[in-house]
Amino acid sequence: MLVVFAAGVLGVLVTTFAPREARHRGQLTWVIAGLAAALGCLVFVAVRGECTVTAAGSIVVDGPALFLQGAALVLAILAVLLIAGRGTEPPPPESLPLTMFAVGGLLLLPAANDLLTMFVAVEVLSLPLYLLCGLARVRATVAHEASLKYFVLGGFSAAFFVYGAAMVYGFAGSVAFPGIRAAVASGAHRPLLLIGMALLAVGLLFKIGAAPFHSWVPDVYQGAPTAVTGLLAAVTKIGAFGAFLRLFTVAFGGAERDWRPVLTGVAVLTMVLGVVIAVAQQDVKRMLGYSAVAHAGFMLLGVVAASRSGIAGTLFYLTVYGCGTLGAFALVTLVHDSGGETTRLASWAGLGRRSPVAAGIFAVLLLGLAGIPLTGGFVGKFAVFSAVLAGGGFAVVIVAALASAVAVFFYARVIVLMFFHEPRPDGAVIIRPGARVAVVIAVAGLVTVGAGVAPGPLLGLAGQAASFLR
Amino acid sequence: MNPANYLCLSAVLFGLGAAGVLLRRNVIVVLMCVELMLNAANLAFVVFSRMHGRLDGQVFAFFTMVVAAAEVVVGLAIVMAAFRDRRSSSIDDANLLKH
Amino acid sequence: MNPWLPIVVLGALAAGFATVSVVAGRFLGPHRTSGPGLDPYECGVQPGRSRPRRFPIRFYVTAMLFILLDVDIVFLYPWAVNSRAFGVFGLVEMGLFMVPVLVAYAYVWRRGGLEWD
Amino acid sequence: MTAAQLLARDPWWLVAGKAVAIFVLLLLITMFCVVYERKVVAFMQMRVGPDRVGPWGTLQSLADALKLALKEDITPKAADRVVFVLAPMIAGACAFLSMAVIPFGPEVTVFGHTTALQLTDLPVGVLFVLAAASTGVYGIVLAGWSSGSAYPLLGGLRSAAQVISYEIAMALSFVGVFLVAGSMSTSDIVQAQQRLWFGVLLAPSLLSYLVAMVGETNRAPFDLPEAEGELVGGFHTEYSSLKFATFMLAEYINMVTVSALASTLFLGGWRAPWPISLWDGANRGGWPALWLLGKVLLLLFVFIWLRGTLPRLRYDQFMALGWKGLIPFSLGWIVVVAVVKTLWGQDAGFVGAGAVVL
Amino acid sequence: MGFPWLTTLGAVPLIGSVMATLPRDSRVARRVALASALVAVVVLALAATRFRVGGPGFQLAERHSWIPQLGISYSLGLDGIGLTLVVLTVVLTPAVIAAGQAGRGYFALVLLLEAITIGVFAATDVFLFYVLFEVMLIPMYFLIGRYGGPRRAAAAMKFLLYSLFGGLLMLAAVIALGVRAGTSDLPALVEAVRQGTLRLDPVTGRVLFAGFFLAFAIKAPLWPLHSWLPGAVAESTPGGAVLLVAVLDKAGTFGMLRYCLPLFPEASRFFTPLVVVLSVIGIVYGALVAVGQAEITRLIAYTSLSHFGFITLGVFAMTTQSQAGAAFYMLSHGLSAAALFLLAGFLIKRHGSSRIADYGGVQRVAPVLAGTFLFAGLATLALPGLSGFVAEFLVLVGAFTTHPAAAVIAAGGVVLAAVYVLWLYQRTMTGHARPWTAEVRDLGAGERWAVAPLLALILVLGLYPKPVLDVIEPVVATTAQQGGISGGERP
Repeated sequence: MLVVFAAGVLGVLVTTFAPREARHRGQLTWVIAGLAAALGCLVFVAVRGECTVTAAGSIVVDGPALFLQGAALVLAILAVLLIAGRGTEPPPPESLPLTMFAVGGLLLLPAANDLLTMFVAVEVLSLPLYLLCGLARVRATVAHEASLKYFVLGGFSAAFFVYGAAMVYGFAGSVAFPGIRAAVASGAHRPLLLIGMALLAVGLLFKIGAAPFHSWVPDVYQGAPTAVTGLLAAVTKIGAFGAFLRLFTVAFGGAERDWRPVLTGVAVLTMVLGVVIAVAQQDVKRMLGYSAVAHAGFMLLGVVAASRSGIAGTLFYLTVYGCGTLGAFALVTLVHDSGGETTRLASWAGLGRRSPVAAGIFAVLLLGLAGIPLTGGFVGKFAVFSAVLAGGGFAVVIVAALASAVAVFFYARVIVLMFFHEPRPDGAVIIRPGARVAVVIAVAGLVTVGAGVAPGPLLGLAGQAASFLR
Repeated sequence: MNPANYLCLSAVLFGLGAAGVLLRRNVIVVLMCVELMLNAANLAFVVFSRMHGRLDGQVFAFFTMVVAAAEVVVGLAIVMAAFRDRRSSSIDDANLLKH
Repeated sequence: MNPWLPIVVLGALAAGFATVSVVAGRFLGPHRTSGPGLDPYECGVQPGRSRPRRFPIRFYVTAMLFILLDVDIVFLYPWAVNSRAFGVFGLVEMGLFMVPVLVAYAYVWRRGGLEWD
Repeated sequence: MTAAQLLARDPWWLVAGKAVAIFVLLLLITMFCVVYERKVVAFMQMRVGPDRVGPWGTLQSLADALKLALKEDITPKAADRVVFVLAPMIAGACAFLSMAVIPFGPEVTVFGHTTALQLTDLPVGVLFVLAAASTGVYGIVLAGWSSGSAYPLLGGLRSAAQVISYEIAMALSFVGVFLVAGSMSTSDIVQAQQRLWFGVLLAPSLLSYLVAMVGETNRAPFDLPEAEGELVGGFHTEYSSLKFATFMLAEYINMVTVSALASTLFLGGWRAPWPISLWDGANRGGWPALWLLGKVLLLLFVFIWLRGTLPRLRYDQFMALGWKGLIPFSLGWIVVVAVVKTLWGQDAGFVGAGAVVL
Repeated sequence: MGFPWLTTLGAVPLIGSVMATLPRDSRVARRVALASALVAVVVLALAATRFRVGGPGFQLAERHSWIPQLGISYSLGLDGIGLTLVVLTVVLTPAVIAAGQAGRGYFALVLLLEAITIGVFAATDVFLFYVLFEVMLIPMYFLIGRYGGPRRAAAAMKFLLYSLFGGLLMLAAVIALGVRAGTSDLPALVEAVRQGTLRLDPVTGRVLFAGFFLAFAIKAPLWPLHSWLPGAVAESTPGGAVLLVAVLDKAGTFGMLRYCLPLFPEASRFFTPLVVVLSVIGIVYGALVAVGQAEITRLIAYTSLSHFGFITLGVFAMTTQSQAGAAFYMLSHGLSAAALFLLAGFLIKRHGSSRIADYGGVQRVAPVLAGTFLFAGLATLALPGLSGFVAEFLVLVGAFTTHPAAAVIAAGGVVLAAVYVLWLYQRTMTGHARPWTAEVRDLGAGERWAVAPLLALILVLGLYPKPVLDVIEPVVATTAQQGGISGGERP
């Protein structure tokens, strides 16, 4: 297990040296090699199938941790390719090391077994992302603004998290999850627990982008460089949900009756708000941002289900969503008009006529996000919904189903624009992707379709992985 | 040494910080308010640490300070970048990202 | 007795002295202030500019670097004090910890963060 | 019985007495120091120096203080009044605090009560000194900012940047001491120098501390905040009368404090230096305070000597020296100390190794 | 298990679909598409020889594990009704391809749709059915949105949203059912319901029924959920309209018969009055609105609404007669509506307008076109001797035994049908020729070949419906038995 982290951290270190001495290409090679090595170690550990608690009880290696780490690594490789392959000029040299730092935090996050480790991991994940959002050569002002917003709200949420952790510590006398679990079972000082739980939830819901703490999502998604947005969208969800699942099922599993109704409400609100506002968007990235909010709601349903199948569903959903959204943003980077990358929906009209293949893949990805059958998104939704239904939340599922229907509307609107409208003379074109970006898009498309047509293996993996070590 | 007093203080500080983040317009001030919130949490940690007679609360506070420091650094870097663009550090001026 | 109490006593003493002397300055001195005497001090330049409200932003760089290294030191101290107990393990740990710090330091140096004008 | 235990039993009157004693001592040293500095510099420059007030001019500083007190106290129009008044108070008050943890001697008996010659002994004594020094920076920054004028603002910022930069170097130079002494308590550290001063054992630490010490106190050749040619008078340009005096007081007290700390950490503290230490009674009773005072005066002489000898550095040279010189140097030295100490483990072996490294 | 006939049947158009995108020339693409559609016909013919009329349950069954974690399998099989509708699909597709003249993407989409539709009718796993039922929308969506008329984008969107709205409700129901029963295998579910091992309390049963039914009712479409239909039909190409109305929408009524009734017998009985009333309203409303239409395609669309009313009436009249009639109606309406749409398409293509007022006197210059149009129209109004008559008769007779009032009013719809069909014919084909009419060409060879099989089938089935009824009836009887429906007498 430590090997994974060692590899991850080592990769990070190596890359920090690289920007100065080696060139971009060397840096990229190192980063990919580091990630791949980490993935290799991870697979090795997973195959041996041991679940252990290490690092003086602060890190736990169990199914969900391994699964999410695996997903995170795969997505990280894709995201690195995307960031490295952005445009004609190389990205700012800091991008890749920062990405690696974020990935380091991301790897730690789902494995954290106490509040302290979790907090540190959240910050290690977030801080580089704040900076990455601002690292843009073109449209720097907007990027800086996005970065600023993300940072202020992120810091705000971190403060909530810490204060919540303090309350929980006051309640339980321990920051380790097993200790908290035991204290919850014994059940004194309930008010402290409730306050702490609420604040922790607020902190993580911010990261997840759930309503009513979602306001940063569209702004940041729109303002950040598109490649970074892809990373952000795919990666923060995985990390935050990993933390969320462990926190609420392991540490607060005994207080399920307290948090479940509230989180259900949050999930419903998130879905509804996300899809409704997304409908009104005129910018692709903003639209995807609000759709990310909506997806957060769907994934929260899996948490709310509070069952093994719910966890499995969420894990699956996360993976598929991560791939899909990363691919979508990768494609957005390719859409250019005379002024460079364009994300205004209006200028996307007729893209399908000009470049049917790329637009077709984009359509597939969008349909995957919309959850049309035979895509991974559908299976994810299906898995989550069935977990909720098994827990008896029929009304919630109905709301969720209606929300998905509305969601289809705005995804389909893009497809309508691309395929059913005549191209404008000054409209956008899809530029030819570099090899790296092409790989990203291809993988994303394959995962989206593959996880829809033959979800068995991935679903099986998620199902096997879905039990926390307590 | 009544812990309740300290907890009240910490809660008040946290509330002040939160209110500051929501109400103040200057990014630097907002940043400071976030720090205030973190420190309120630190106070609570230390109080609880004494109450329970365990050290891990103080360790947590320690790490919080470190993270707070890192956050300040990142925050200042971002503020600087944004400041260079528009010569202002008021949040109200940051409105490019509204539709 | 709480070991901090003497410090409070000394602090009170010092603060009292400082207060007294600052306040005393107001009463002891003459008051013949003319208009230009209250203007900001300038030599040869017309004091036309309004007063600068904010710090020049490049000083934040120094502040950031300071914080980073200070935090590093915060971790060094406990280890230094107890290094005997930690032994070789502690040394290796600390080495691992220092590597990123040094890397960051080297990075800042290379990127010109340590140049002042 | 350790110093901390002894001190914990101090009755209130003893605490109050010690506090007052330190307070008065600091004031006296400051007054002495002003004359001391002027005289020494004067002799270095083949002048006589102040010689009018009192015998050989010894009461000159008193006269200076009176003169300042009777000057007009100006608060500029553009100033932020509250902060403007607060700033010198902060600077002045913080300067005094550090001395609280400096041990002046071992056990003594005062009016039948056994105690240590030290105001208080904190387990994190050295950290406290650092904290007090950092807080003092606020006085400088706020003074610069509240004056409402460009020169003080820049001077204040430079000064603050300087202090915090050198504070890092200073803090790093402590690490070696902690490593060897195994404690952050000042009395423990003095105790640990029984056999050999750390100034010998950890000469590089001492060296970097000395440089940092001068930078930290904004003294020549690092007195950039007051660079008259560039910034008029630095952060206290707009200050006059006793407010100005308070800043001056703070500067001199800081000099005394860092010197006392240097003596404590590196020069054996109150321990008698070599030839005197042959006398058995040298480290008992009230004598050690004298040895400490002597070391402090010696270091103060170094300050003055530097001022009389070296030209002022340019700002960028100065910062470069701190960031690119002292810090890497200190870090490297820490590594050496740590490795050697861990590998040899025992003090005896370490002493030999340290000597080899030297 | 034997040879995977159904998978092969689905795979042929799927492969054809891919191949149709390859050639650059759209005429080559069309030939490729037509060839693969015809291959599918051959495969179906071969498969049909293995089908034992009156045999029990699902034949030609295949079964593979698909998503074991959720108890979902890929299982196909055909009963009589399924076979009938597969035949309809496979027969109509070549006709559509033969009649169509659009880009290569068009043919690919048509074939893709064929493949999926075959899957829908052959699926015996509820989950698989749901998936295909939803995926079916996508090619149709593109067919309308990409190749349709001027307001196609809005029409496509409306179509998609309506269908998805229903589909997602159905998804909730599918999941709930799967969670309750632990399987999504249709025969197993039906068996469990029959044995009483899967006992849903009335409320749950009705909610689930509603979930399924809404999806089907939107697809069918049942009044008042039809408002997407006219737009979608009017804006789509003739071929698209054929596939939409004649094939795709049958999935709705097929679903009612296949899923709603056997799975939720209690809820079905509970909702019967409501559905019957809605069906009757649909019949009359559709017919009345059709009379008032100014555009040919919209008119035909509203006639279809009326006809779907007949089908749902038949299904929910709950007699074996009416249900057999409904099943037969699906086939018959598929053929007649397809013929009508294709012919209307040919006509519209010649002038470019679909307004009725723009035409007149066509029969003088294009007698074959006019004749076939009349023939298809008569099939629509259920002229005795044509297939529509048999179906409508069975439905009405069956419905009369349980819901006489509904049957009587529905019969009124037949009269209205005569009005709109004949009036349409009169306004477009007879009377004064418009100036441009003289230039109208009669049907070309390709066009004739496209419609001829349909018209022939209509005639044959009208005169000799027994083979089809033989295939259908055992299924209906089983359904009736499972649903505990008081069986009427056999026709």
